[in-house]
Amino acid sequence: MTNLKTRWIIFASLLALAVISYSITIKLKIRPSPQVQKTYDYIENLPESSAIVVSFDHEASSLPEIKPITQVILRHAFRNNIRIIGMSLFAEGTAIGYSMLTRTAGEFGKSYGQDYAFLGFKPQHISAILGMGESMRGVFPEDYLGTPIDSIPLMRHIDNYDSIAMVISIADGDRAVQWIEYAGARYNQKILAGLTAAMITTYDPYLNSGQLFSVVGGLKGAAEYEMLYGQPGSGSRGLLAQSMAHIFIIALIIIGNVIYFKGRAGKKGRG
Amino acid sequence: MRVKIPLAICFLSGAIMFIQYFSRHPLAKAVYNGILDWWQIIFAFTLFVGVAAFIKSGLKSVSWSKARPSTGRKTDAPYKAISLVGLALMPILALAGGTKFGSPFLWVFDNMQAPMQSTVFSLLAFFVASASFRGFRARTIPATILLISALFVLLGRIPVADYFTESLAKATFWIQDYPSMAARRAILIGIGLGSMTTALRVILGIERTYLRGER
Amino acid sequence: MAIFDPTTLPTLVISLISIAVVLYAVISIKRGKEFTIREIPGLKAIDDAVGRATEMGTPVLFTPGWGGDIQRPTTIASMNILSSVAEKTAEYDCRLIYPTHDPVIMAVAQEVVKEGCLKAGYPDRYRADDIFYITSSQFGYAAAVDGIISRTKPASIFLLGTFEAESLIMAETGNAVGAIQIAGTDSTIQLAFFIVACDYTLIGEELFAASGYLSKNKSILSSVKAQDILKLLIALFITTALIWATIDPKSSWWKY
Amino acid sequence: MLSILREEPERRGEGEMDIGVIIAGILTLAIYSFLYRDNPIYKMAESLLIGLSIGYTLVIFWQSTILDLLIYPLFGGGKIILIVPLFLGLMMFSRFSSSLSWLSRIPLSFMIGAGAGVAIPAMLYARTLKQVSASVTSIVSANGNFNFSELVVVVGLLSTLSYFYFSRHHEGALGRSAKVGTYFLMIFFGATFGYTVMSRLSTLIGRVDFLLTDFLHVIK
Repeated sequence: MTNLKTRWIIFASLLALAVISYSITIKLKIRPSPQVQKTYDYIENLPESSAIVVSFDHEASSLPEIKPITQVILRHAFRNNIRIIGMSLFAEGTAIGYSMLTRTAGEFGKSYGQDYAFLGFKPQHISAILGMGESMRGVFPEDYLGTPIDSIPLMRHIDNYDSIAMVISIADGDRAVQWIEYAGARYNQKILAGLTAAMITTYDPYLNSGQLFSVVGGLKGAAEYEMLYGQPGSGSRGLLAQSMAHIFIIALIIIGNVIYFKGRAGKKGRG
Repeated sequence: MRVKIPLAICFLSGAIMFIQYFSRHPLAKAVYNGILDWWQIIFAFTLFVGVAAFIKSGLKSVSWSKARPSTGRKTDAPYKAISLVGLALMPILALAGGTKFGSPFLWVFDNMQAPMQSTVFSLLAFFVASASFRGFRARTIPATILLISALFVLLGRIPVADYFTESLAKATFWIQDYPSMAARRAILIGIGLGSMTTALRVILGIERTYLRGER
Repeated sequence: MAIFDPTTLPTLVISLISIAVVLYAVISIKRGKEFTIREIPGLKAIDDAVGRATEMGTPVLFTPGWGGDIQRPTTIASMNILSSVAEKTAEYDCRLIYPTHDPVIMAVAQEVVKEGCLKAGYPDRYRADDIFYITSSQFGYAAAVDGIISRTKPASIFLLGTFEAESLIMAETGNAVGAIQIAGTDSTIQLAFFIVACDYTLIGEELFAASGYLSKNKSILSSVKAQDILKLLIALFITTALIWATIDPKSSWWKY
Repeated sequence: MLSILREEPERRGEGEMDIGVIIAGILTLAIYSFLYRDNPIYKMAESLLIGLSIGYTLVIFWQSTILDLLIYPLFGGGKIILIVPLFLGLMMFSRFSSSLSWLSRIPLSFMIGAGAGVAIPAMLYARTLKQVSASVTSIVSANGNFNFSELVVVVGLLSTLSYFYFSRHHEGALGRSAKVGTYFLMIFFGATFGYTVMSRLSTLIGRVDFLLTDFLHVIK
């Protein structure tokens, strides 16, 4: 078999595996990690019409992991009639955040300005985080669409962290650390992080010290959350597909070695 | 003069940037930020030079094929033309409709450029697979160690692995946090030293490969 | 406002020690002190790689990766190797293709290759059009280089510089066309992919040493020597601090 | 990327086609065709991606650098000093002339020099000092137990450093130590590969999600 043909077989198998396992919706019967359970319980028990901030602090390339996490948290919050203020400390996260928020809000028939709002992007993230502790109006005089913040009904009674139940930073890097170190440390704001799988261990010290309330990490975290929420979605499907592909890679490594050793034994036999 | 002036400028800018690192005087920070801005501005002009060269070579191959349409040789002309149209399109859209949310500029970015970029990124999944098949054969002792270490971490990091066993995940973290981390540190220390000596040679003008090419 | 920032004192001390050691090595080599560099696997292959491409009548492709810019010393080290490669390709009259994502790297690489051709004695074999800027987009660049590799089918590919996720996209495509691939980078994650996918990989500092080995340039050799002296000092420091920490766990003079 | 999340659903009726999704889907498949082999469809998509991304970069640099850092402060804010980078930048264009091209080395040497100046302390701090300092821990833990893991770190670090010792041939004690270093390097490479695979696979899952959910509507 030529090299090229082997490649085609590998590529085709991986694609087929990903497509098939992604099309299957399984109801996971797993025990959710304590972090995800804690997050779910907290949002579940928030009084109606509390306000939370969701900050989209990530790049577009991590969307495959970020999207399922964000989606299920937003759905959960909207289902419980919690009001959401979206924003971004990462330029690339802005348009994504706005679309994701409006789209999920649409599913629940929520209206812009009453039930949710999107403030947009702010560079100089540390001063933005600190500034919001004093006055959100000062940091965001108008929202993403250019509406003055005072004419947004939702924002009328909210001006700093005092009226915010929780900040959720959806991050693929260390932006959530700055939320912890500035909003958390200085203003006692509760911080939650939605993270890519690769970033989870980086946040362990903050979790252990209690500075970070909890974490929903990777497709696995999203899948667990979806299970608690009661509606398997892209997280559960993604988790299955990711696990299958992962096992496929392991199998390839093993098959590669089996072929190699068989070939070597064959050569020895002839020699 | 053609060599001495650049060398002097290189030394000066290098020395200034080196010294400002150790100061927190406002002047030092101002100089630092100023130089960064200058850097950025010169970079932008260089970008125009690079793009101009790209356009020039593109136009050359497009017009070449027009001039000799009958040679029958396969040309890149249609593809170059696509590139040039794409290149012109973005600035035109930006001029006409701005770059804010909902502008045609962003629409093209979102529906054409971004999906293609993330698709190229996702080619990696396939290439990881083909490389795994080929590159982990236990030919020698180091190759065997590479194989075992990779298999171990791969198994421990199957997303659902820790529903079945916690000890495997723990072992995986141990490998990452201790033996693997040790080697990574040594690599980083070496790179730090190599970078430092290279940068020093540049500032002192010993390293001047970029200055020759004189005919 | 204080002029000196005391938190940078450890960095200042190590910078000054390092500069002193480099200067010492430069001066001692100028006085005629000789020393060698150990063999680096993969470097010998560079010669063969260019020869192979010449025999097969295909070009050599050289990419500095998408992750770097001219500020990064790794890029300069990559330029030094480019200079040797350019000299050889000029000598063998083999085409050298150098696509880059950074216009400044393009400009510098043009100077370097021009010089390489000149050194080889064939200034007319320098082709500015082959050292070109494509796009600054990471995956646009990867797609373009993949296209070039599949169409020109280079017999030898050099991937030397700072790489990010594009590393394996290019290396696997190179492998598919059967090219000999010599890689080297300072990005620790991408090293793992290069080790798996390429024929030879220069690991981190080897990339810096390689440029000295190839060019036999005395100044580069002396800085390799300086790096070795500093490594010895570091090993000594770590051992001392470790023993100290074990005897007196409360001490912390090595923490920066 | 963004294409997964286009417009608000209420603006789009059932069965209505979103032209953006269709274009994005076709381009996605065009890029994937490269996995079979290089072909005209891929080449077209590739050329388009190159062109669009150059155009995009030009626009971004024009706005964020030429306008914001140069034109506005120079002509609007009267920061005369900015004439210098303007002039240096224009010198880059001398590359198009063979007799004047040496002028472009002046801005180049400025950029290279400034970069090198920052690199010395920054690299020594982040790459060397930090790593050295982090490696030192007592090999006897607080409760008097022997700390095997820390010993592994030290042995690994020192032996790998010895692998990077260039000015002597790797024979004798140095040779043995360097060999142990190679083993640690291999553990690192294997572990890093294994660790990174998951995030690479998720990029594929992202595209599969787009193709099945938005483009083909196989999944709701």
